[in-house]
Amino acid sequence: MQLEQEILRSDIDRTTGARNRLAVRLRSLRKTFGGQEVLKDVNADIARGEVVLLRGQNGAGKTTLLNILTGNLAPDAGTVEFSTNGAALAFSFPPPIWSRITPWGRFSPETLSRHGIGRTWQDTRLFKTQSLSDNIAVASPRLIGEIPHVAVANPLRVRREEKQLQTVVARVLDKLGLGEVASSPADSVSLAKTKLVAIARALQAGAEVLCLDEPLAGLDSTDVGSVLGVLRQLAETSVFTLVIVEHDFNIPRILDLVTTVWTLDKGRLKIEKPADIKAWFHAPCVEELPRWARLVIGDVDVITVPLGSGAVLHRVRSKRRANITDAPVLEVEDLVVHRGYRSVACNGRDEALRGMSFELQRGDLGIIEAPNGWGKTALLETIAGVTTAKEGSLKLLGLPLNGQSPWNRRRSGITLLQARDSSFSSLTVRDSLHLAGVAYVQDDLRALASRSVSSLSGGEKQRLAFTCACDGQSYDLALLDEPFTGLDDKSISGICKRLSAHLGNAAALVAVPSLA
Amino acid sequence: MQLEQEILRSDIDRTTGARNRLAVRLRSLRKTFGGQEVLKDVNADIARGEVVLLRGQNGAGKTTLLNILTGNLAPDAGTVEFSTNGAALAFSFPPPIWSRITPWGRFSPETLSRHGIGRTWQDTRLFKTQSLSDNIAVASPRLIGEIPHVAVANPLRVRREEKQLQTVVARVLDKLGLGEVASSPADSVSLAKTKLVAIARALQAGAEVLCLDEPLAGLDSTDVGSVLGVLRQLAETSVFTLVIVEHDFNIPRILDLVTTVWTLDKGRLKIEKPADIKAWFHAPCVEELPRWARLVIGDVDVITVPLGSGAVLHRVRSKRRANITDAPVLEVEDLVVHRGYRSVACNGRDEALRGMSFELQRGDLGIIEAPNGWGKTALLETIAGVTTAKEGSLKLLGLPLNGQSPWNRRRSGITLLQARDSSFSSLTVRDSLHLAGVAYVQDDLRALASRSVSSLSGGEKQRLAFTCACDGQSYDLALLDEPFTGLDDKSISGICKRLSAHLGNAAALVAVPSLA
Amino acid sequence: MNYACHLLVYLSIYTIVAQSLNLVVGYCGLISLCHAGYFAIGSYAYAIASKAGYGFVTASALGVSVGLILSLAVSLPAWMFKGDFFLLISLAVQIAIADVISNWVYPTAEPGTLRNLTNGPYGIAAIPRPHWLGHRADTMVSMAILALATAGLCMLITFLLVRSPWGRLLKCIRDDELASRGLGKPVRYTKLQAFAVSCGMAALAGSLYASYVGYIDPSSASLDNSLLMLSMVLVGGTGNFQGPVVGAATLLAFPEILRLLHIPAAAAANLRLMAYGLLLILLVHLRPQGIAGERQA
Amino acid sequence: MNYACHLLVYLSIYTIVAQSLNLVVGYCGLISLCHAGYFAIGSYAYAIASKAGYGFVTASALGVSVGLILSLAVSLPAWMFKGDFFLLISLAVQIAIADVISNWVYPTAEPGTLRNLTNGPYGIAAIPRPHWLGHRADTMVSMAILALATAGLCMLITFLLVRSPWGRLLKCIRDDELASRGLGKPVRYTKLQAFAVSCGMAALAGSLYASYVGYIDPSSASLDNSLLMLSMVLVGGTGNFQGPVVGAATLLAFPEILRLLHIPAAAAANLRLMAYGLLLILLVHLRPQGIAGERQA
Repeated sequence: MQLEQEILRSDIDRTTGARNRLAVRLRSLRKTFGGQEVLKDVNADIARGEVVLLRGQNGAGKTTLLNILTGNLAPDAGTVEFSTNGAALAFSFPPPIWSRITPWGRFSPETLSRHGIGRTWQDTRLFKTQSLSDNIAVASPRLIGEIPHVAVANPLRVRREEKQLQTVVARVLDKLGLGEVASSPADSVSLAKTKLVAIARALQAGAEVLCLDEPLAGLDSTDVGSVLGVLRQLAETSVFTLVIVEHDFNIPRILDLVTTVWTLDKGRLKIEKPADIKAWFHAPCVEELPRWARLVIGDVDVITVPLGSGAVLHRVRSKRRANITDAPVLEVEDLVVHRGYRSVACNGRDEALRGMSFELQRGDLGIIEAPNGWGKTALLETIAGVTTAKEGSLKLLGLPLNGQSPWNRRRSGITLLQARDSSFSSLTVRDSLHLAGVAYVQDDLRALASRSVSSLSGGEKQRLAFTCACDGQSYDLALLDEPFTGLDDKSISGICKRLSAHLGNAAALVAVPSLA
Repeated sequence: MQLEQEILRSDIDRTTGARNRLAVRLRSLRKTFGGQEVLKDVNADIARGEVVLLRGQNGAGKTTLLNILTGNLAPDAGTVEFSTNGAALAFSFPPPIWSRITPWGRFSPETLSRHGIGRTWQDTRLFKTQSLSDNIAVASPRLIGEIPHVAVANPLRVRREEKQLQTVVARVLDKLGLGEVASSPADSVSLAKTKLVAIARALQAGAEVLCLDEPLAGLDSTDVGSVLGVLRQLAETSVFTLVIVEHDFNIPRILDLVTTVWTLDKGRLKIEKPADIKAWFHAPCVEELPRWARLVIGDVDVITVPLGSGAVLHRVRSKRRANITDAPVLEVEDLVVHRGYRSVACNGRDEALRGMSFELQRGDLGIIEAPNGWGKTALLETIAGVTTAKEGSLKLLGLPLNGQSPWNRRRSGITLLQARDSSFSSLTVRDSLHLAGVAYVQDDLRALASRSVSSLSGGEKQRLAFTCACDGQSYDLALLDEPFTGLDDKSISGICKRLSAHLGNAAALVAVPSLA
Repeated sequence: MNYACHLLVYLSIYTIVAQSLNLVVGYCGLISLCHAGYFAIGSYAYAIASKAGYGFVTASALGVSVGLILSLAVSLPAWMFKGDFFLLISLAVQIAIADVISNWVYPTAEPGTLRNLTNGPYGIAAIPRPHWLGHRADTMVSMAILALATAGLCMLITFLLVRSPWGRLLKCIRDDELASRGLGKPVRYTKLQAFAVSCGMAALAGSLYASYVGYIDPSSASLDNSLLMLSMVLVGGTGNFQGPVVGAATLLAFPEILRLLHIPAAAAANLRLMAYGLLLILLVHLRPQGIAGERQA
Repeated sequence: MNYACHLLVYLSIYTIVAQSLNLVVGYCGLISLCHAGYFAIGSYAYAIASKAGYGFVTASALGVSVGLILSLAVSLPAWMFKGDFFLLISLAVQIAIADVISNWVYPTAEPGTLRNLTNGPYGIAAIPRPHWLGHRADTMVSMAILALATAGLCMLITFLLVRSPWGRLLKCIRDDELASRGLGKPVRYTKLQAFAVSCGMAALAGSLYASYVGYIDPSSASLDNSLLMLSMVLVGGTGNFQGPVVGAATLLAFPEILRLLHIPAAAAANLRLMAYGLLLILLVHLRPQGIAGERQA
């Protein structure tokens, strides 16, 4: 019922445009624990219907901030304001004397909860001796059955109320798929189920702003789905304002729900859009980028540059080189890339970013992550000179490249590994290598030397192509278009090792599809 | 010191060949909680130096088994035997009367710990008011300072002992990189540090068999490294026997340390080699396989069949269909696959598996994960008839396929999506679709209809190829060779959705490179 | 017959006591050692009022009100203290009540006056039998009926309360106070109510006791009595409705059995104490889910 | 001078008591209410032995031994019970000890004989002043020196114990018993030792008390006394070495101050009780880390 009401209300809100009203407003929050400043000057607003992801390292103060948001912890200084339940509620810290003396309107979980700020706990904190349905039922506000003299004097009225309530609760549990275990005590059901009940309970209490402390923590991947489903539903009604604290490895799963990302670092709050951090958490291959990049570079330092239209460039470099500023190997300025007659790769949809600009130094590994069709291949081909640039400038080691032919560019130090079919299928492996000027051939390829390229498997072809592109003549800049496509792990690490050796005095630019 | 001693001992053991002695032996263990059989007939051995990974769903009984291994919980029935500390210790359950009465040699954490079985807890359980160095120091066995009358009567001797001990502890902490916080109380340091100290504490207590309860849980990826480093060191000395309980999403990080995998499922223990489960946890793309497979099938049930030479076939099917036994769509028996004149795909290296056999039913999604060069493409082409099978039999819907031409096979219901270049570059998109007999074209492709195939991006080409292969004529078996290569997430889910619709009355076999 | 009635009256009184104490122990999860104090407060208030001529209803209502108001002495600390500390606080309250009752005495003043309210160690004697609406409970039977009726009323009220959403709220607060606060529940106020009901009922039982026995002295407020009451609740099983009744019956039957076995009074007292201790230890052993556990055998 | 010596003797006695109780409360994390019982056991043992002609060392050694052995009455339950329940158990032990002392009396037998060991409520009078090696502590000064020396010895022993690995082990067991067991530590045996030391020292303090005052009766074993001892530990701060000394001094000074202010004894008793309560509540407020917290202001 609660949920249904809320959805109804959400429709009303949407039509009246009330959605963007501010729900929470934090100003100059400070909190110190044992001499350590956990929060310093935190400022943030949450609009109604927003889904905020609160992230940060262990001990960065995520839970502290969540506790302040829900009244479980008073900050040392600052103001907290809420506009929920159709009314406003403001607290300033340290609290004025009069508010310390009166028992009403204190900054406490009770006050905030009655005002529509709810929360769930990491360990759910269900009432363990109570059944799941009672866990939800007890959360209902303003039950007349909770007034003892009414309970004694008018038991029939209380029973009627309770009956109605139980019907509502049963419906909520059914919707969550928990109808069968409705009467099981809370400590006998699985973690995932308790997490669902904890959310339902907070909603039943009338939460409009719902703070969730690691809702996915400790769940198996199958269980994550059910909790995620509920979160998604809540996020989509857009009447609930959610603040989700989650651990880094679960963030990819919820990132698409999120409208705002708060990152707590050294006591300060950075407010970002999910797209900004998406690259860090591309869902299916969370570990992929750092992993192979680390194979190449070792301990890495990353600078991420947005290229527009959903693409990003990660400039990955060894930590040892982090402080070295070198003359750039490649400078790209205001470049507009075309494929055929269409301009691709940030083609004017984003006015502010008409062309793209970036640079790479020696030892840099640039990784372009872009969706299909963005023009990754076209960009690499433009740099290599296969396609000509219509606008913008390109410089290699400080010398302009514009107008130079691909052969010239190859000679001045640019090598390109194309995504597919960069080798001539009619040649044998040995001839291909010879043609590319590869002097030293690794064992695995040498074994294939006498076979024709067309008889190779996809992975073998790719390895050959890499060898031809990178092990032939020396280069200053390697352009690699999806070099790992179709390769197994062993081949990937082989390529990474070789790339790593080359990066000593060259830069590499790798294009991969974005997988967020 | 403890550690150093152990390493010394390990060298001795290795030379005397004592390494493979059994350390732990579990027989017919049973444990029931509240009427629910958590463990039924668990049997397992652990050899000295082994690293066992204990996995299972939430509530599968991982912690129960760990508690039994460490004496924190007595099983209902069965025997537990240890051969550690140079002596043997055996318990049988239910315990005989005489052992219940005497206070010595009981099945308790104390007894087991003194016998060299140590453990860490998920929430570390350090002594929170004590400094890190005292947390380790207190674990030392046989301290004379812990005898009160010696402490009173001979304080100088106690002080001397304590001084030596603190030197040892300081060295241990230094080695763990915790030298600076040695005197901080345990509740003021980060989780990762407490996890390290918990391990050091168990070793200091003389643990030879070390049970670790989720040692990586709750750690940031930066912290995981330090704990992992210590685990790796322990695993490599090979004198310690480790039993590690870990959550699924952390398993990829430790899988390379592990020598044996125990999977608890419905109260039974399955003993596997890490290689067997590696496919499930291919490190860079932990979530990929289940993820897209789930997009296709929904709630999945998986049977994994090894195909030899590192390849596996996952038969993924919807849970709803789990109990339906249908006539197989595809039957493969003793198939030997050739590329050119070489036989690939389990080419005789593995004598027992001379050819490969498997079958797929309607609704099944078969996923072949194999390393590069194994012959995935060749296998699919053999089934599609592009290459002829030299040995073994192939049946589609019960009818033998051997000898039939690719065209016949296409007509009898096999469609093949080749890994690359399956479309004719000189045609336009519209013509390609027309040629493949695709009647209904999705919006995204329709927009590209008038462009030539060669002007498409890699991802667009792949989508077109998929549409041509699968949306044209109806089929009973779809063979897809790396269909997701180079695609971004949106395209993958689009393809999955369409594949899912087809799976209602067809089977699909997908080949992907293995990434473990 | 008279013996049966006597037992019935005692059973009624201690059923009320155990039932009311269970509200604190079982439903709030707090072990209280001062229940005998509130029992005594009720009996003294009744004794003084009835000696001043008031009827049973008025006098016992006075007793209940005093107990209810003084319940703040434990319910306010219960906002803050749990476990060990609450137990100590309740012990302090118990000692304070016993001290006040023993010392509110002035040799030359009449008992019941402000200078000599409780008559100290001498106690208050000759408390009239209960009378209401012109009717007087002179016979054992009518006394038993009164006691049974009062106990029935108290059980009904307790039943309605613990089965109501209020009772559920109490249990939720016991299970997880912080979570209850996070749901906007008036946790402190609810505890106050529970203690008020509990102490009020104890006082009512005390009134009944005073009216039946006709004489009270400070020994009714003794710690031993509090321990006896606590044992009843723990033996019967906390946190449910029937437990305290069973507990009260068991512990009342025990001395009667000893008496039937002709064991001398002095030895019986020690025996009783030891038996209570043993019983408690056994129970805790058999019910490892702890004192406030809901499920019990 | 005599008054100063008197205060010094009392301070010595209660420093020993508080110091020893701190071993249980601060280092084992268990609140015990039966310390006065062991104190009384020590004094009775001393009284009986010294009236039988034994010297101070022998008589007090007897007291210590009895206390040490009887410590099993609390240390065995401590294997199993914590918090609330241990508090109740210790209360039961306290009541049992007080009961036994009050009731081990037989009108026609001499005090100190097996039939009339404690002389019940009449107590044992005329306990001789301590004498050892032919020397007799007749003057206040020599008594004070003896008390101080004994206290010094106890403090030295306590100091050595709590600073030793044994003390560290106790604290670790208090922090996390299961983890300690998982490291192979003899958790139960260590608790036994701690209680034995604690009760033995309490008995020694009782011996000193009996030898100084010369008369003992069951009131020394009263619950009030146990509460006073507990307050000393809690007020001073648990789990450290200097806390109990400070607590003992504070709580001993309080009645002396009241006496200097010429407040009548009866009112003073109540005032004291209230003050203890207030002090406790304040302390708990200011030290939210709980009773067994190590760090304190």
